Amino acid sequence: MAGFLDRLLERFKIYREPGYYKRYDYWWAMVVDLDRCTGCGACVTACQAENNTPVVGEEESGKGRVLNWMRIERYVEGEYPDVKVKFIPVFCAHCDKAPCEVACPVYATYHNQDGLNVQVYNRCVGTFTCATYCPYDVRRFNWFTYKDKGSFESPLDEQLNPDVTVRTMGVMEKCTFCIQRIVAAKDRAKDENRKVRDGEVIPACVQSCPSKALTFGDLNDPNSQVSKLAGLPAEPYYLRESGSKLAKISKNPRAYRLLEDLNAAPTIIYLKRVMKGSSTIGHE
Amino acid sequence: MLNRRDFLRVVGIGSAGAAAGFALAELNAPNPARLIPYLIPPEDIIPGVANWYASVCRQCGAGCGIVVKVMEGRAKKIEGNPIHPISKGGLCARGQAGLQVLYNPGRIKNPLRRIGERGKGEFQEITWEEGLTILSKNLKELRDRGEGDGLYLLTSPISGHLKLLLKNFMNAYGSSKYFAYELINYENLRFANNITFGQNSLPHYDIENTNLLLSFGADFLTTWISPVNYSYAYGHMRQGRPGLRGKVIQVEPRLSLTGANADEWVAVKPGTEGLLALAIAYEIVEGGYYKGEDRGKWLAALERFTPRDVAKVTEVAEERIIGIAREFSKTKPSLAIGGENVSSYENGVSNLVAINILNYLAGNNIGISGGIIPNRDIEKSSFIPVNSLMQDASKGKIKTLILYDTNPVFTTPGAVKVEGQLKNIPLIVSLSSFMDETTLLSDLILPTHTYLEDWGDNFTEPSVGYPVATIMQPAVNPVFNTKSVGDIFIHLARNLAGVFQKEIPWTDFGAYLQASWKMVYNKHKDMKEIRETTFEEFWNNLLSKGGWWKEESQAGKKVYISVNKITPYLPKGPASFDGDDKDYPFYLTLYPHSSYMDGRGANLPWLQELPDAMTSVVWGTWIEMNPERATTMGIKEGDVIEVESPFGKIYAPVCLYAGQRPDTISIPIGQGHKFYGKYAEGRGANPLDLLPFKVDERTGAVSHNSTKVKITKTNSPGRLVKMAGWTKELGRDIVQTITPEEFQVKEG
Amino acid sequence: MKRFLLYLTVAIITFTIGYNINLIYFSDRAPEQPINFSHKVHAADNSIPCLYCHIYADKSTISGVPSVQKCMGCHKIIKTDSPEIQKVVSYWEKKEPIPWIKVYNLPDYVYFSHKRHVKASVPCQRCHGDVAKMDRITRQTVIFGVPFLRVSPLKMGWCLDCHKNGAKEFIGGPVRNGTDCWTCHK
Amino acid sequence: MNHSVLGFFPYADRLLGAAARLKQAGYRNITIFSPIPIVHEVDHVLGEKKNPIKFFTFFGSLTGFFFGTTLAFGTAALYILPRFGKPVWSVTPTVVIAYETTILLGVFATLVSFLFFARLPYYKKRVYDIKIGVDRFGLLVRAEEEKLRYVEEVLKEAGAEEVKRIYED
Amino acid sequence: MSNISYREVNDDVVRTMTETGRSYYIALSLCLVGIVITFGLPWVYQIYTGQGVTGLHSPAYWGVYLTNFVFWIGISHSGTLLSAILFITQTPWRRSIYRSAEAMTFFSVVTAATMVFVHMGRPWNWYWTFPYPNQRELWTNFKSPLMFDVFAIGTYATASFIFLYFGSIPDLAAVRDRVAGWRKSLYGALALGWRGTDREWDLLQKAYTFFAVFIIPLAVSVHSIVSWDFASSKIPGLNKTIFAPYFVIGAIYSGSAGIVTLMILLRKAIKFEKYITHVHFDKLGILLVVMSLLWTYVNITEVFTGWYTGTSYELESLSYRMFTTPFAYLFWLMIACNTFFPLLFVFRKVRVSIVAALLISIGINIGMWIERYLIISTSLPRKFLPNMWRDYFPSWVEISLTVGTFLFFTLLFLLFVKLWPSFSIYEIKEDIGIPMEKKGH
Repeated sequence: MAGFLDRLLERFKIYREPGYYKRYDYWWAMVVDLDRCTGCGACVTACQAENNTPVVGEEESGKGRVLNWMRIERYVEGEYPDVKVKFIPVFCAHCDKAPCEVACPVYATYHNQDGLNVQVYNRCVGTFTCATYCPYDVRRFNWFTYKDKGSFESPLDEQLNPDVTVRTMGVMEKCTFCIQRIVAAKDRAKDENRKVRDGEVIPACVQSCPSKALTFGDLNDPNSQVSKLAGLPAEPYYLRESGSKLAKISKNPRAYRLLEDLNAAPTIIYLKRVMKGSSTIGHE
Repeated sequence: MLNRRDFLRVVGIGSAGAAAGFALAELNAPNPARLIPYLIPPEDIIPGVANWYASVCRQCGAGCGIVVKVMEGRAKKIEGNPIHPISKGGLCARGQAGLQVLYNPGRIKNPLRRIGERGKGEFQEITWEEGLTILSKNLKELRDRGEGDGLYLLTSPISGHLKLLLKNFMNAYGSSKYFAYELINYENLRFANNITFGQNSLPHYDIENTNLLLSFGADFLTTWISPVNYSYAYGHMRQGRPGLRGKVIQVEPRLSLTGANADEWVAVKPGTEGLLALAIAYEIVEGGYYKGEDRGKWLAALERFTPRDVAKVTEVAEERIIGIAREFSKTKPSLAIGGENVSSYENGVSNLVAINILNYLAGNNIGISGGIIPNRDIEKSSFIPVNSLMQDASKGKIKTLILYDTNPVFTTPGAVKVEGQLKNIPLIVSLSSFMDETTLLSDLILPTHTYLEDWGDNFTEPSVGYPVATIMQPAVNPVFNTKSVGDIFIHLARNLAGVFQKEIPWTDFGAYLQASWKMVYNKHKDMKEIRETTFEEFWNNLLSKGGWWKEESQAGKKVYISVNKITPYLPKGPASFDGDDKDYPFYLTLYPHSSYMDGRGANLPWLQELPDAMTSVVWGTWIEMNPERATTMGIKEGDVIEVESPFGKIYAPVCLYAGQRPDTISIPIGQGHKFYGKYAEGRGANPLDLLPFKVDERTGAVSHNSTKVKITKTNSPGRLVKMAGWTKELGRDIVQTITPEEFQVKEG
Repeated sequence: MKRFLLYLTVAIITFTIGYNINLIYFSDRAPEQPINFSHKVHAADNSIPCLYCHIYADKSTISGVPSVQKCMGCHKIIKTDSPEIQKVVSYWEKKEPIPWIKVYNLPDYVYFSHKRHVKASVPCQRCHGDVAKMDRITRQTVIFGVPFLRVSPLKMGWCLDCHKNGAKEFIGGPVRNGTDCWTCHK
Repeated sequence: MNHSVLGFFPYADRLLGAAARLKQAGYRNITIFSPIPIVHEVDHVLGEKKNPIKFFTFFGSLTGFFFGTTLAFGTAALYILPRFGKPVWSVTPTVVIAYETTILLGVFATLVSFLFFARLPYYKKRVYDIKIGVDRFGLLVRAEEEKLRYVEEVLKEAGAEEVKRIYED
Repeated sequence: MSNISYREVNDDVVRTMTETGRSYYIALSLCLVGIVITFGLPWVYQIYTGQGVTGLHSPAYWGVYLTNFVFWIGISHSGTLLSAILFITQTPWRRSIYRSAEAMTFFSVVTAATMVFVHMGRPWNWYWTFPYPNQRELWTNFKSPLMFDVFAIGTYATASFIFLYFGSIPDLAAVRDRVAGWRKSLYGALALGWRGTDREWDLLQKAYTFFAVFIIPLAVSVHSIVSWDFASSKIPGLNKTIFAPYFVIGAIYSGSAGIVTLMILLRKAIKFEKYITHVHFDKLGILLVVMSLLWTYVNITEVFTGWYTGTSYELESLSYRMFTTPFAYLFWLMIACNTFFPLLFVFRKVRVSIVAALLISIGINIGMWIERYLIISTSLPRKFLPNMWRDYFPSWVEISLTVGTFLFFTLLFLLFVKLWPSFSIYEIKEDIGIPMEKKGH
């Protein structure tokens, strides 16, 4: 009886631990160096090629229904001739406190042990709530069964990546950090009985980036490329605590997170662009 | 409640229902999937596990090394080859979309022979045997008639052993008419480099290590020469060197993607870039930053181009010119480059010469790390001004025209009227994978492999300071009944027999390629870079690595530019434009679309749906216009306007873009295909229709920026499909920035 | 009116039952293969190990069907006069692969790796049943010639059960992250 | 042998008067039929009845609360899918769910206990007259046969329109 | 009202159920045909083709369907809630209107529920949103506000049906006694063998009180939970703490207006002028004025809290709603309909004027629909990243299904009027008074 109670108490403690942070195997994160990013869009097409996202055509594009899992946002500031154009690639930030996760009534989206915010397509019933709750607008919906609509017209379907399912109508989808590559790398690592090495997992967008603006890796590992670029201390868990600003703990003066004050704790870390004109440092 | 009869009825109905349900489920049952085993299992393939084949990207001329992911014989993904010195693992959107070239539904699936009238698009499928027989019969007759020189071969500027093979073929056949044509070419740049550095080649611009890059209209991050390599270099220049961050100044009338990434934008008046370069050069010499002995001579030569005078013409403030000049000469190393935009004025060569001089005067940036590193001379270009080809055509000199990988009907200015000229040619043979505008006019279509199905190699120009050769190997089996272009010529040679047997004795192109590389190996095997002891080993390494390059820098070769020699080539004044200022108030800047280049990518749905980097427009042509100017003219975004030049007119919707001079409009090239597969056809407009028949006589490059236009608002139907909703940040700190000064402080 | 309603209800209910009986119990019955291949003969009588033919099972996600060459490797000599072997030979001579019918179908959204399971020393029989007793491959136990309950339903609950409880046999505990959705879904 | 007498009244006060008299006379088995609720008045005459429903309602609600809590906590623990940086056992959402189930099961318990105590549904034949559904009040007294005569008298005195005797099988 | 006899009440109510005019059948068949055309066919088309037939897009993933959902849930609010409150407070004028009001509640919950399924991308998997033991061992996410919705609306629909049904048992018994044929067996079954004994009445009253007590917090919780669907997001324009009272007040407001509209129409249609008198409209008018003032207050507070944040997110969302065409027209129309016109009810003349009451109450309902539409369709297209801003307008499928919901509701109500005692016989009788020979207690 006492053993049972102890076990229950222990369980209770675990179950009251917010989000299981410290028990994650990996904490996949991406660092985007905006000073390197040129806005060319290679990553967008690479993503589309890797993840079987359909092409929706002119009509649907005009309605704002492109299915690219990532996009390059562009902001044009100032008037001619003092025009400044800024680019920012936006993908699913795999927020630690993802607003989308709480929204889904059927657990189609949740946080897994790798710190990923994942979407289970075949569980989705299409309530749109996750996409509505997402502050970054990175969730995409399958408005039609695009396969039937001719988006993968033969022989274009020969290209479809067999490691990624082709989604059907009524399903929400989003950037997965190329989870199929993570799965493959973990599979390899398991064969060799080791952890996944830094740089072993490269999502399609990171791989394609000509100017090497994107870096992907494990934030749990203090020696990884991303941890160094983000300038994070060895135990970055408190990044996930509420109200933590990256600027306060990062050694990199350029590190920031998109819409940080929303407290979604995104795991995509941007490095500020170096640019003449007004600086947005220390904006509190 | 139930009597016996009812009970029996219920039982009957129940069983009938159950049976019907059972039967329906049976009918609905999915067809059983099939498990198709290999007949003979390939040794290197494990189903479900990807194989990667190194190859070369042929989506533009840059020659990036790629690796192709192949699963069960189908290409699944293209990625940059991480060890390749050009791509360094990266790949642009065009390169990624190579898969859709391979698997394009619009590909020609079988050899075709024209049956209807030319240009009507009526073709009949024939076998390869028939197709090649028709051609070889024609060639035989031609040669027997002694009109061997009437065989013309027009290709894109290809390099490597395929070019050699084609050359050998033409020589053996007895024709000297092997030409290359491409709209976006660097002939002017080659020519200018030849004048200044004495080298008829594209040099390596070492953007990677420079500290100040002064770019005159070079959109090197999207289309210019080798965008993937330059993007890598750009990234490295900005953030790859701790403590050092290179600066970029972009001089151009329309803020391109490169301009958007630059630190400063100099919105120069179109056609005066060369003058601006010379004014900067003048200031450098005058200010004493140039220390050469011939300082006086230079001063004399440049005296017409004082910042004060040039400021008036270029609409760039005098102080700014002086400031740039000082910064440019003080910062070491610095680099000035002149791009597509500058070279496609009518005085393109002069502009480029002026920019080259700038490099020379600001501390001789040539041959140093972070400057211009010249390559070896390459053989003389076979580039042809397309107008001279057309003259030959109209004179009836062309008896048989073989086209490969080029689409002159689409990529020549509208005024050339290629379509009409081609009528005089008795036989047009198109070696093409797609039914494009030119292929449609041909009499015989021999569909070729795409680059993922074919053998080949590429000798990159410009390379990265040292020679780079990339091998192309078939990653997948041919999807359709197509043939390698090399195989076609080898087959033709076999059919024609005679002298060919000696010149071209190989059975297929792969064998030819291997034999050629064996020659290369035998020639160079004593070099220390080649460690392989046998050719087989060398060849296998070549295929697995993706190519061969020796990693050493060729920096150190200095050049001397003599004033007297160079003076005649300097720009005399602003470029001249067709169309007078009063009737045609707008300068027209055409630029290759970042995805479609000269239009060849327009049939790839991924690229069609990739938002344009600056305007985020997809699936169509647009006209970029300054918002204030548009407002004064009563034009709103999305309005379809008529653009009229003295030579033609097109209709397209307006996209307001603040990075646009008020006196200039810009239109991307690439859309407006009439025939090019369902994703490209009838989409947008081809701005080349606005252009006159104007080429640089010395180089043959089309001057596509030398026209003025007028615009009128119309009510024509047309649609601007823009991905971005709003382009103002509204103080939301989305793209956060820090100033260079703060960056230096924090970094230090 | 009342009677009609009764009949209708009965019909609808029994229709649904019939439909579902087919779906649940009869949909996976052993299809007739192009060649009457017997696992019993190969795996039991001649005790050929599974991986001898399904060569990719420990290397890849899919186990792989033996190539026709593999079949011919033995059957050039063995039992060449049997009519079924003659069929194999005729496929081989026509240079055509044998169009086997897939029995173990998984939906597109399921990621299953044979390699992982083989490496965790899960015996093939665990999921595929005792194929050594099957003349024709089937997912069902056959009682008096009638296919009955499935050996492996290939349903999620069945997978989960093993990942949570059954795995103890092989790896001494539940599968690590074995109930994470993306372990099996893609 | 028990039998009943049923009287119909057009006015409620007469009926109540009769009922009061009968009650005083020691008749226990009195049932009053009415087209409208006259609970107060009846209570006044016949004495207030116990309300057994409230206990059911209370325990139903309590069960509902525990059901909701267990459902939310239990299912979360059965299949752990972390979300939103929230613990597996998150209190706030559980409260909401428990609130709703409290009400739901409370309502159900009330319903069931009402049906139980009111002996509904009951589809067999019982003493009833369709006039009761319209505008007549009925008074049903069940007693030994010999006592019924007095009842009839009282009813008639009180002004019953119609008095009938009902013999049970 | 005391001059009406009990028998007359029975006669009148039973008459509405048994005597059916041609116009009723015309209305019924029009409704049925209308539902098939405007609701059935477009929905089948949408299920078959995909949600792409709507005007939804990224990031405006919520549109008219959810507007309708919230609107109908709102309409449902007043019926039961008012009935319960007025029952507990023993307000006499409740008695002749509450039955229809409760029916309105139940039917609009049902109508709202259909919108949930219409809104879903894969409606055939609807049962996944319910917690039930399954071989996948997957339960529902109780942390999701949508799951709260499932429970709240489920409970609400159940409870309000039970409330409606329980109140009706004596009436069903009364009807049972008067009809013949199939009706006899139907109402016989429905009346559960009710006899009207003192014990039955006593238990019914007690149980009914409990229901009423449960219904009030339930109704409040339902609409707060619906508001949390929006308010628990981070979206500017939605993420506001004021939302729960805002929605509840809005719901009661629209529900009361709905009652007024419905009562006027019903009274006209089945000639019940003598039961629903000016008194009712007088009282309801006062209620509407109160609700209007309350609503106006919360609405101003809502705008104010947005403005007071001072963030660009909220300000853009507000200005998009209030000052940008075409939404500005809608916004100010809403203000006129919900804030200004109902103020006319201050005058007794307006209150008792049937035409004015009808117009104003319909106006309020239009205004309340606009309110929900604006909340959704001006917040989502103006989320955090301006690059994704894109306006949302409904497509023909959405508009058609919206019309369909109104027809669906009308159909349910038409059936109700014919199949159910739409006025509480025994409570009207209570209103008339207990027949006593001596007046007074």
